Amino acid sequence: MAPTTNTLDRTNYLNATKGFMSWFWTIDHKRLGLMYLWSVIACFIMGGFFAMKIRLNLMPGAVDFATQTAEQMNAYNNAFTVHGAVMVFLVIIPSIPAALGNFVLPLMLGAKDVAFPRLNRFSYHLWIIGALLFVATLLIGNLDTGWTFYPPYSTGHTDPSVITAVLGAFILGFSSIFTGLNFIVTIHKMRPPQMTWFKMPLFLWAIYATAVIQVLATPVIGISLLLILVEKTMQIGIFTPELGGDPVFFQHLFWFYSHPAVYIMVLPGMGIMSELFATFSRKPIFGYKSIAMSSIAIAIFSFIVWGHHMFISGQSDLMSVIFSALTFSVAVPSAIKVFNWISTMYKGSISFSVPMLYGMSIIWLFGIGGLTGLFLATLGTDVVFHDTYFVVAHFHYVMVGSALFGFIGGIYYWWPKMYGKVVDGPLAKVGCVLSFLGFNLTFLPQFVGGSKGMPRRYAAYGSEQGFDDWNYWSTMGAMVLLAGLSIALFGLLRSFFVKGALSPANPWGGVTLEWQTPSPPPEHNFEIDPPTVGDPYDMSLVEYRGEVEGFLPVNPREDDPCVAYIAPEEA
Amino acid sequence: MSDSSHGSEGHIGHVLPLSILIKVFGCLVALTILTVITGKADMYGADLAVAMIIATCKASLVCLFFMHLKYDRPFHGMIFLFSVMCVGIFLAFVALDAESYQEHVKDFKANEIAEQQLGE
Amino acid sequence: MNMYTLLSMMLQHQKEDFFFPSQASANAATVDFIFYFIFYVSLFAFITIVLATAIFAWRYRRSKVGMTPEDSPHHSTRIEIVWSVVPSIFMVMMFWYGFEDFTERRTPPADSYEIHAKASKWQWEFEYPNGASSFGFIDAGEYQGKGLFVPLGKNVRIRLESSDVLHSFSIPNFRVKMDVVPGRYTDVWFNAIELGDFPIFCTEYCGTKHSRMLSKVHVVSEEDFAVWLKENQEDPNASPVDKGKRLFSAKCTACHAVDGSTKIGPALNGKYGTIENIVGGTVTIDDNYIRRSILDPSADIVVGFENVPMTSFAGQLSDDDISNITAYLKSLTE
Amino acid sequence: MSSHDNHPEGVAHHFETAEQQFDSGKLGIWTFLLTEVLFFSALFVAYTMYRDNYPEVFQFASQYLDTNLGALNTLVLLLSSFTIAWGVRNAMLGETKMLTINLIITLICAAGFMVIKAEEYGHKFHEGTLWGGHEHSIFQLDASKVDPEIAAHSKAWSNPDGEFSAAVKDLDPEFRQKLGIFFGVYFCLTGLHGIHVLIGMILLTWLLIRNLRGEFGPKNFAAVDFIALYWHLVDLIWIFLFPLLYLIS
Repeated sequence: MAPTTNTLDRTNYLNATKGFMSWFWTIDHKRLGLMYLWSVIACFIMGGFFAMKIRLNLMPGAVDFATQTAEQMNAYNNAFTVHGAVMVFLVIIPSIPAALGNFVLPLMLGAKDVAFPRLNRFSYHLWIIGALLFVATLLIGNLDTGWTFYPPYSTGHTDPSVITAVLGAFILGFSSIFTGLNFIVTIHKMRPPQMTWFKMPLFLWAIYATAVIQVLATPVIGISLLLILVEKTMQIGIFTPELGGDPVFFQHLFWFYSHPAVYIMVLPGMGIMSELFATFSRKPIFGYKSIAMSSIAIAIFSFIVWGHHMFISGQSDLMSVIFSALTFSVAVPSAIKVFNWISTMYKGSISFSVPMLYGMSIIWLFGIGGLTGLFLATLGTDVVFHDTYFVVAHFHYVMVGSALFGFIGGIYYWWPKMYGKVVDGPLAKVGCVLSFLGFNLTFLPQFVGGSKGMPRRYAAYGSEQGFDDWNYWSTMGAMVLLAGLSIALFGLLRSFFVKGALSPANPWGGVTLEWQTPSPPPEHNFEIDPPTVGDPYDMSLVEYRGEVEGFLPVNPREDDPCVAYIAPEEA
Repeated sequence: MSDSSHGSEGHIGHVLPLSILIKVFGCLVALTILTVITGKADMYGADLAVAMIIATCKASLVCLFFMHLKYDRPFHGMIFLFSVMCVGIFLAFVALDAESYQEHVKDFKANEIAEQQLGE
Repeated sequence: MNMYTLLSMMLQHQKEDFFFPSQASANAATVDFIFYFIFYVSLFAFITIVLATAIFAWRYRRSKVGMTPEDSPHHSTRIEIVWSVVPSIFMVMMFWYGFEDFTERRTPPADSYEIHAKASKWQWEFEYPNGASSFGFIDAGEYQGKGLFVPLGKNVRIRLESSDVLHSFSIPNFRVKMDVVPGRYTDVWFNAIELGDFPIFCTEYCGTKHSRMLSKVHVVSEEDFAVWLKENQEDPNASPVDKGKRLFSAKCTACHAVDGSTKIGPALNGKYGTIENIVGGTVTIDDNYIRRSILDPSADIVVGFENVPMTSFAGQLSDDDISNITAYLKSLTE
Repeated sequence: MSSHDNHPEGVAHHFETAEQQFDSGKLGIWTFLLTEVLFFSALFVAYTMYRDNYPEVFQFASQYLDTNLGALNTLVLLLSSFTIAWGVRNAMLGETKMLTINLIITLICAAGFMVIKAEEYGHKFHEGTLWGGHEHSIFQLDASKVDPEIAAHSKAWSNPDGEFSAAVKDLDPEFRQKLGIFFGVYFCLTGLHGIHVLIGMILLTWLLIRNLRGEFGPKNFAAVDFIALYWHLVDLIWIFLFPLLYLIS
């Protein structure tokens, strides 16, 4: 193996400046991305703690249904509320767009930064404030409204901790809006001249579609939460039936955001899938344009389907029928994506590296999540499954199965770019497989429990209700899932703390621009300006070179820093 | 590099003649007076429509001239129209829904009053 | 008769199957049919996806580092159209079945027997046309009260109303569910075809004891139902003590006993006219105190019961009701 | 930072040209305005929904509002919109002094708007014309102000045959409840709009300070342009609020 000069002493964005303030006050999108990443992981651990609390509480025999006290029930109600709110607002929504998107998006565009770096920093700081408000909520009170904050319970019947939680979610909303706004402008204005819209990596299409939803939908949840706040503190009456208000109106406002928000969570995961399947099959993505356009179609359709959360809410039957019909429209583009990913594997050269294992898990998990969505879009069956564990299992398959697995797969994929180290050992693979198995064991039984009528948000079930078996397996699965995720995290942390040789610029063989700069990238992303832009999925542009244990351009430019750094003798 | 940036200055922004600004302002004031007058007059049920048409005219004037949309990139105008369209869909769906379930609300209110009277 | 009524008869079964509790209402079989239709379509799609992924992954695995694959097409408009249109056709069918079933289930037949259900935190109260009423809630692990009685084979419409927050009325065996929205009426209807007791759940989160907002529906024969109705009919000429006893056994016995034993709250027999220690002093138990305790229970709490606050019955019990209950409690002392 | 040598002046490190920087800013502010429109949308939906269902209540309730003050406020905001639009022209042409004057007029108009608004609010708090859940909400109304036709049409009284009196107890309870909803929506809409005016005033003051320092000119007027756009949006929303709230007949 050729000696390399690619060692830690090369100046990169990680070691260019030092000290707490150089991170906290940075405007570098890469550092902000990493700070988001670790903050999101911290929140994920917090949300996961409450998830385990829920599962352990529901383990048959853990709590005696007959003698359960009001305090125990409140503690459970608090656990599922905090689990939901933290996972949605603090983990899944910011996970891929804010953490990975921030890190990767300008690199993929060959740009030096996002369009508004200071706004980017501001939105991270807003996020921190929002997160702290959530933590404050945990400390001061017993938040027990469910993450949906439905009035009149939230406004008139529960303790004041709703105020801090709602304020936190409101602020997090603005953080999300500013991130989306930043990405839209960056993608519009900072693409290199050669990169036309249809030469953009698919991850960027997904992030773009996500950003459109973020700026359009998030303001509506902002104002709805503000109204809850006003209602709670001043009894303004818009949602309160005693004052003539309409509680169903809040549900309209809430789901006008929260349904598109599902796609804020899922679309970026789909974007990562497209990158993974092309790179690890060493083949151009199949049906580039359909995947790109389906992202946009999903973003647009997501705005006209919110009423399927309200089929039994007292919404008029007319609207339920309209919304049911519209809901199916969003299923088609999702199906197209899955078929295109699978076709990309056809006649490929498929490598089972860790990111690809996550990618393949997602196909199956999203398959189940998406297909079970059909039962919930259909009016007749939704009436039966609404507010049961069937719904719980369905949205976990979509959110965890696609968004979270996509997030972890993305972290493993771009980890070499972030920290200059490849994590691809057997341990990481075991982590992925265990998570996959544990996840299925947790949530498959919930489908059955749900179809048998098991209502969600119950602090305990009596044995005579007949749900014990399903809860038992679900809790067992949660343990396995916990083990799998812990191993995945452990793999990353070990790599973070252990010093080793830096990875090549392009360990996986991606053709998108972020692989054209050294790992980790220098402070301003690219040393040569502008980078060469080609077809993002033309795999023949790079070839495997054993001496660097990675890929290099077939026709490198003379000043290509990756070639120069890695193999000085040959260059 | 600095040369090209110097040359591109001409493209940045559009200076609006003062005369146009004054004319637009005049129109806006006139329309405001008109809307007050029509608002007080009996329009045989078309009040809301007339008021909204006048307001939309005023809004268009502000958008096109004060906000430079007439001279700006069409994309910015599209963004704005897109937002208005989204609000339109949102509004139409919710209003349609609320109107269709009013019956049950009215039933409830009527019964509530009847029960109160029985109680007394 | 439409095409799937026929098919659904093939699926009709009375016993529990893997996914569903028994089909205890006339509409249940249709829902189950739609479910199985979507289920088998989805299962086929899922197996296709899994097999394709697995086969491709195995067949085209990278056997040698750096191996580049042979050439293959990057897109195909024809196949894109196929895999957009074919699922769409199935989805149109799903929508249509769901829509037909929904319309039927949202339109109660004109001859339906109407029962009023009133939800409050955390109990159901059912009122029948002849003035009979029954309660159903759970406490200390036991179903209290009697639950909902419905006649077999008759169309029954339940009119739902809530006196506080959102609740949801769900009977899995009947495949019905509807939110109970304060400030207006909603309804469900069904036609029970199986005798027996089936659980009623509240499925919209409604606060601390949401998981205990349970009741039961008792499907009885029409004759038994008529008998039950008659037995439970409220006699307008009954004495205040009798009326009070009825109310007490329905509303209060979950927490208060009249045999001297302490349940969640103190026993109430022999208490009228006595002096009781309350938090911050003593009080004589008289008409005023009983009234206050019912409407604003946390005002004067008896020593020893500080941690189990009673919920207010303001809005649930009228002034007449309260004086009847008072009369009953008075009678327990005399 | 090392590439500053050949980088155009006043252009941030990650932009190539001043035009790219300006265009990005402009797209950014327009996208932000889009979020603002959606932000207000929920309240407009609330308004439409309740007006659609209780037209007579809205008609009646609008009598509590002073049309003259509303119209005056509309004119004040229009004037401020005009002066800020002129200010953008000043900035583009480098007319610093005139820009200062225009910014000051805009600020005065904004302050005037808030003073008139405060006057209206104060009056309502004094009279108890507030949202439904407010403890002092009584909806007293000067009998002389009531249009007898509207009064007859709206069925606002428990005793429809009776004469209208200012006495509050005569209002039908259900009608009072709905009046409360109208004022809930009114206070939310105008309150949120007022907050936007306040934020605008802060931004305008910031512009004024920067202008006094001589920071704006033909090469650097983006901030003026963008904040002007925001200010126009605030005006736009009021253009719709005025007829929707004050002119219901």
